[in-house]
Amino acid sequence: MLLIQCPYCAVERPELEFRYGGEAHIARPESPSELTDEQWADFLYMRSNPKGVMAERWRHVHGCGRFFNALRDTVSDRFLAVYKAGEPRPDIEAPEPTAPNKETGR
Amino acid sequence: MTQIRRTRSGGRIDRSQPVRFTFDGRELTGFAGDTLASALLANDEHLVGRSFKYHRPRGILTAGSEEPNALVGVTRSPGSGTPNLRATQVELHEGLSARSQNRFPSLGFDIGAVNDLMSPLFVAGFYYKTFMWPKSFWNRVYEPFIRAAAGLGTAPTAPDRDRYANRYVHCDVLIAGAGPAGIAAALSAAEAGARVILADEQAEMGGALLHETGATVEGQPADRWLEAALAELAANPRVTLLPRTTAFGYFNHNYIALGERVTDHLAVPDPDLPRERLWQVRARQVVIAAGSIERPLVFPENDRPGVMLAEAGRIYANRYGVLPGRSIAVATACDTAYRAALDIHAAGGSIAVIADLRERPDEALVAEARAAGIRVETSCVVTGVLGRKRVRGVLLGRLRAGSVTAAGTVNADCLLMSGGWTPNVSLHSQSRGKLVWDEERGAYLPGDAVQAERSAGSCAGVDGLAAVLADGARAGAEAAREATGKAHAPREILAEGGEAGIGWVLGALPHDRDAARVRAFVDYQNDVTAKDVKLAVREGMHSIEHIKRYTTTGMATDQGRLSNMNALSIASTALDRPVPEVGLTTFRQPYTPVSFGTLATTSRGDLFDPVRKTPIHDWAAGQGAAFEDVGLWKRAWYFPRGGEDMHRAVERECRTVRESVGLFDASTLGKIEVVGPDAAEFLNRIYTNPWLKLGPGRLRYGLMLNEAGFIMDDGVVGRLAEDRFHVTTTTGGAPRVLAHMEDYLQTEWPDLKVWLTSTTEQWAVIAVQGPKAREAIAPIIDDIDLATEALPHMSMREGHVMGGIPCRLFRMSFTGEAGYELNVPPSRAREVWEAVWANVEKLGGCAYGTETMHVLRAEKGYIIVGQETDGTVTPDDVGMSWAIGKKKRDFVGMRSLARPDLVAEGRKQLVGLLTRDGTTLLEEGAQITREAVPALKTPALGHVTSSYVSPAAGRPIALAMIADGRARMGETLHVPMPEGAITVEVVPPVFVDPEGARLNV
Amino acid sequence: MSEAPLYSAAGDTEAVLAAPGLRVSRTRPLARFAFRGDPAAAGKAGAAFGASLPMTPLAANRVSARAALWLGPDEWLLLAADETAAAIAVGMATALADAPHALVDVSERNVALLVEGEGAERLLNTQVFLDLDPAAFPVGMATRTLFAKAEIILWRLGDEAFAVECWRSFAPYIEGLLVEGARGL
Amino acid sequence: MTRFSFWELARKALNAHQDWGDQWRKPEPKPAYDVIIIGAGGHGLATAYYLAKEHGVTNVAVLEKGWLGGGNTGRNTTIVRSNYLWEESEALYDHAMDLWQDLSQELNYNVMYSARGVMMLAHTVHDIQVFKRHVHANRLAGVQNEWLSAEEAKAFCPPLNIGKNIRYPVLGAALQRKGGVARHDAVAWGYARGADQYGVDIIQNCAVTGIRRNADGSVAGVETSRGFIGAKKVGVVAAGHTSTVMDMAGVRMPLESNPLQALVSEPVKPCFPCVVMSNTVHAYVSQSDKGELVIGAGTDQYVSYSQTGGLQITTHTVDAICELFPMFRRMRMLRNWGGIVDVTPDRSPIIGKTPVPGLFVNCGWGTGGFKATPGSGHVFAHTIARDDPHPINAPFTLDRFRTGRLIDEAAAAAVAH
Repeated sequence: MLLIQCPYCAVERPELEFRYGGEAHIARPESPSELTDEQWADFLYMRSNPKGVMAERWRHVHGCGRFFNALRDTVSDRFLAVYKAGEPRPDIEAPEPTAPNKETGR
Repeated sequence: MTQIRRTRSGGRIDRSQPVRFTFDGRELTGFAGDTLASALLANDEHLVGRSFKYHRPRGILTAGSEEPNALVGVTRSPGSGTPNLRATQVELHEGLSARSQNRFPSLGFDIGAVNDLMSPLFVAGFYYKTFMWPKSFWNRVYEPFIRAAAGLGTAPTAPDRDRYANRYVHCDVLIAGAGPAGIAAALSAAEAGARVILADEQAEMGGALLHETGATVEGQPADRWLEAALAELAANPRVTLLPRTTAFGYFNHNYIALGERVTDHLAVPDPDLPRERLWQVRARQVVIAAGSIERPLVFPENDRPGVMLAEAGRIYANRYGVLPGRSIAVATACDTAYRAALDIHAAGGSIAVIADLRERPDEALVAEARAAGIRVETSCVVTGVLGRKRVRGVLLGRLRAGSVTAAGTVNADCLLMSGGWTPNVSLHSQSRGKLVWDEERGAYLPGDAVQAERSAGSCAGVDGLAAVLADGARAGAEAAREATGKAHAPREILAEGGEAGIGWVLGALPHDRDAARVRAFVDYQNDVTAKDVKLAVREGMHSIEHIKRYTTTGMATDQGRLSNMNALSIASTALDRPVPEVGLTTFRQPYTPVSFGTLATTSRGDLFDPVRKTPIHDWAAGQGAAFEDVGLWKRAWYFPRGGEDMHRAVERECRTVRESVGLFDASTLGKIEVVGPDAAEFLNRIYTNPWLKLGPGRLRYGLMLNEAGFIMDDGVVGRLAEDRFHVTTTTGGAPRVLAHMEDYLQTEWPDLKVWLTSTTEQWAVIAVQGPKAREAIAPIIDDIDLATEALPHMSMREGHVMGGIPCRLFRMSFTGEAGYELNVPPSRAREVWEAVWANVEKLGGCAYGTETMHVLRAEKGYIIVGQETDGTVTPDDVGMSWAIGKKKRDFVGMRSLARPDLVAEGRKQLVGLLTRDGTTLLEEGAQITREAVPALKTPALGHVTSSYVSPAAGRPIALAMIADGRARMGETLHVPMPEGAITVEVVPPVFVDPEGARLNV
Repeated sequence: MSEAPLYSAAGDTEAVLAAPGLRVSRTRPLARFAFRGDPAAAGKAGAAFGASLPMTPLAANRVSARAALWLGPDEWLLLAADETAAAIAVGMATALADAPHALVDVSERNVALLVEGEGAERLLNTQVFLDLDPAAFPVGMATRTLFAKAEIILWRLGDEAFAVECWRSFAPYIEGLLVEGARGL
Repeated sequence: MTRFSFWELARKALNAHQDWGDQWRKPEPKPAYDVIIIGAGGHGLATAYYLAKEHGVTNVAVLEKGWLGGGNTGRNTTIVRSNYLWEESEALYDHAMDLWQDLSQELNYNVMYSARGVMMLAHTVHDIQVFKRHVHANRLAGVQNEWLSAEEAKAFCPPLNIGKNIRYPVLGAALQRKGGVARHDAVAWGYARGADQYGVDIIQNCAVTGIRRNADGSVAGVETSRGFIGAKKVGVVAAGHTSTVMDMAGVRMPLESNPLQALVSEPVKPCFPCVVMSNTVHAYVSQSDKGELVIGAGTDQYVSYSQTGGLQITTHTVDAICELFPMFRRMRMLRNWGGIVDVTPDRSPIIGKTPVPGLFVNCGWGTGGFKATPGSGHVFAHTIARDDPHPINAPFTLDRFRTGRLIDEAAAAAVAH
């Protein structure tokens, strides 16, 4: 179970207190009706789903209730940063190498 | 004669406390402190089980949790035995009843052993190549045969009545393993002031210190020092000692699961104690002190009862006072086996020979053994054993330039073997730490850690007691420093004795036997031989994962701890690639098997999930109501009277509501108070409906879409004030709706000044519906004018009932009848309910449940989200375009409604259905077709969403979603059923009072 | 901590659990509010309520029979044992007339259990995954969290005393698990 | 190539099995192929097999960054069933079901498909409505599925607790009798051996690092850890890693990759005759031919490629199993593992063409891909060979997320009221 730092409560809490909110920084378009079907589908469904650093939303649903964002390495599951909603994505791209054991022969 | 292999003295057993137990129904005796394995060995019982595939006789191989052979079933009460327990871990207690497994009719004579004769056919992967003809035989003949032959013990058949517990705990330093390294780590970490948990899978802590009888620590005998060290730790309030507790899982972010066995070792457990307890530990730092495991030698017939690991033999002698045989041969490639031989010899055992594979073993050791009168042969390989259910003799061979010549037979009933030591890297690997191949040791060692952990002692490749203690102390101090930020020097612990395990061999040993006829086992439990591994390679299984899966090596209950390295080495030779290039299979959790009960902990029955009950629940129960589960809630389903079934009860309830009045508990509806200057704007964006112009005191039905344009929830919303709304949601949807609203509010529209508070349980809701509803509530209303002019349909007032109980009174209807919903405080709800009930009874009314509610609303064509809709339905599909604010620029889901397939022809639309015969009740979920007997795979036009006998309509009615349904009014369609098609007519989905006149009485 | 009672056990007959070193009891009703608003509104609310709303995460401020618990950066739980919710609401509405905020009566929504005694930490830790060591969870700390599958607010009232606030219908589940957890603790 | 049979096994036994050869070759990659399949899991290998067998396209390579069958194919709970609700899904999964019937004989490889019945439990009135809708829809589509009362469910699966003492009592069940399980590794191996026999090159330990495109935008081939390999067509069948691979071609996908866990118990004698699934309490269980109880757990909530999940997922699954089968509390978990599943917004797969000419994708099977393996490979091969989808996979386009024509099985089971 992940241990997640909530930037509002300023404490680490187990993942069970949080609800995952998917990829971060996908803002709802200001005027959806002006979008083409493609653009709207992009907003609704297309996700970067990266293998590596991912900016994602979490909500401290069983804590302070706030949504916030986090950078996490989806390979090691290590958190690189957490930041409040509305703040820009921190400039962290490459995590330290934490590649887990390969499943098998190299 | 009993306990004939017991030494005269020594060991940690309590010879003053004999313990009686049974094995396969035979009464035997051991001593307190024995394991089942040591007690059986004391009685000279080696044959303990049968192997998985070939049903070969198997004995006790080890003295620990890695035991692959001696698996037994232990029964406390009929039907609730525990299968597959390792005899080496089962602590003896008075009355213990254990049975051998995988044999019929008896352990000594097992019909399944015919498989062993068939073994030339039953090689690795044989079932992939056969049993395909005739096809029908697979399910009926072959598979049942394979299934019955496989499997080990018997699953319990009776519900487990034992209790299981859970404990969350945090610590600075968790130490897994309380051998010398773990103890030293704990002493150092505790001294540094850290919060320490020390867990060990054995009943007694100490690991090797429990049988290192010759070693001294700090000038004391090892066991004396251990006693003092444990006492010191136990006295420290910041240290938690957990014996019988296995660290079985290492999860992300230093989350470690421990399984504690609390009562299985007790003859008469306190019923209050849980059988097992799950410890969920969040550790700042972890020290893995899991020790190392001795490796078997791979030689023909190495699986015969009486063949045992050398260190296990030593443990049985030193710790349990048991000699593993009358005449004991030792085959080794490692120094530690000499110590085993010497200790057993000193305990009165007879060592027939030490056969050392090595040409030049340590001279001092050889001299010591010879001085004790033990025959030592070097360059000597064991090439097989005599005997079937028990070793009768050992075949030796002389190794010369890679070839083997026979070197005679030694009479022995026990063979101790050692192929060297495998550091136990399971937990490190589980934590995703890297492993590095150490060519010199022929072993994988822990490499870089990914999480906050470190390995210490022999699991890290450190050899010899003094070095292990020092390494443990270092690791403990280091972990404490990193966890607490405070530095403290490691404890210095001087030790002598406890030699290092120098020397090893990997893979199949050479022999002079007929290779086609003999089998050398790599994975004992799964009956995988060296030949199987080679066959897998021959067939193209070149990845170690393929080899593992094809042969099943390493997939037994020891998870390959004994077999992996030998299998890897054999594969490496067959592939002609060095071991590290062949790879290593992943170590998975659990470290050792963990019971489902331990994982499920206290979750069972009413504690499985919260049971949410309304304040009216007990009243309804008292009236004999039946309940249904909706989300976590129990809702009154119907109120049968005098032996009514659901059908009759519901019919009566429906009639009563339409004729007089009915009382319904709607407390489970979700409620959200939406407050703030931007409340109306917020709702305007969240719901399809317009809200800006709804006046205070008015109610409006609200429809909510997800962003994909599909209906996700609905409910009535009341405006309490300019800046305050009382929102209701469906019962099951309440948490989802609140989360949905919060998401948009916080992340899309943070500028809106509005806040959401769940008030689901602030208000109990008593719905009073029917032409006499007003009469039913009027007597209890304090200060609200109920006249239609003052309180018309779809309006609300705040006031009081029953002399001061606060009430939000909604005039609304989900039945088509005039009705009210009284929102009152739950603590007073029962009083109010009973007061209304008294009036309802006088008026000839009744209480009704969710089923009647469903019928009444269906008669009116009101949808239920989740029944008419299924997450693929738009407002227009259910004829609710009227709920969409036409002038709105945007709301959640609006853009999606314009997507091509959401406006396409042929969408399913809500209609009513009447069966042509006027009497047949359709089944909910039944499909609707154009033809009475459609060709197979003809797409249906739609399906029946709701179907009831309607007392008001005097016939069955149904709602349905049908392609282009609104254009099909009057059409005749069919509902094909197994018994034949039912003819139906498409009608408007309102069956009662289409004008809505009854709402305004 | 102040002397005036806030939580009080609802009497011996209401004890959920009484064992050596352990006591779990239901409490008498309180006036409770969910208060939402920005720090300025919270400042005014504190003045009107009589117990200032803490601005530090996870802090609680108790003044006599009233208390304000920080639940989030714009959310507080207000508790009062000395006046009705209606009366308090009127006073606060006046004081906060020009400050956007939400004050919602949740007196009936929540109930509270008191978990007290030498074994309180251990008992709670059968289902609460937080570190309850006084160094990590000192007296006066309050937080929303989970008790098994039920959301609670856990407030440490003393070295060996905790209040567990939960929604009304979850109380039997929590009580059931506490009773179960206390066996063989 | 040796044909497998009992007699062959017996004959080879006489020579101590020394005469068995490779089940598939270990070829060096050629400079170019007609078709490259990325991903040697069950779906990818089946695609290659049917390309060769049904469409005569044999100049095919299947590239695998690890070992064949090492992804979700070898990590799932091996359930096979086809009683889905929507016509599109029914057609797809029942197509697979048809192929399962003779797959062992077809491949001359015993995949141990065992039609022991898949039973899905209903615990609420809403569940009953949903399952009956399935049963009726399935009947019209010729998909076997039947409704059982709680007592009938108990008769079919005697360990089932149908008492009223559990949190969510069993009210009934939907049973697909020809549903069941198959041996997952054997499916991958059987297809690999079959494809290999047709001349398909299966190249393991060959990671794709890029997708090269021609000036006109069409696919030119793939960059790999073993150099560039040309291809006229490329089919991506990379399960959890689809987003990463498609990203190499500049195509964004509506996918999220989540950890999915499963576990087995220690082996015991036959005690559990069928497959039981409960969506309400989240439990999936059957017993393998080895005797292990095979249990499917849920997905973790977040995107991860770590192949590890949280303990809470395991405990939540096991407590549900114990609730339904209270005698299993004393059984023990032997092994727990994780895979990576790619999940689409409507939980249905995407099988078809992509915006890049010559690039095809088969992904988004979420937690349920194993059962579709033969059908998925069969229709995907058709799509690649003919540049045109098979009628069965025609609805499973990427474009449906633009038009809104979702195939949402999960939504159809949504709970409210």
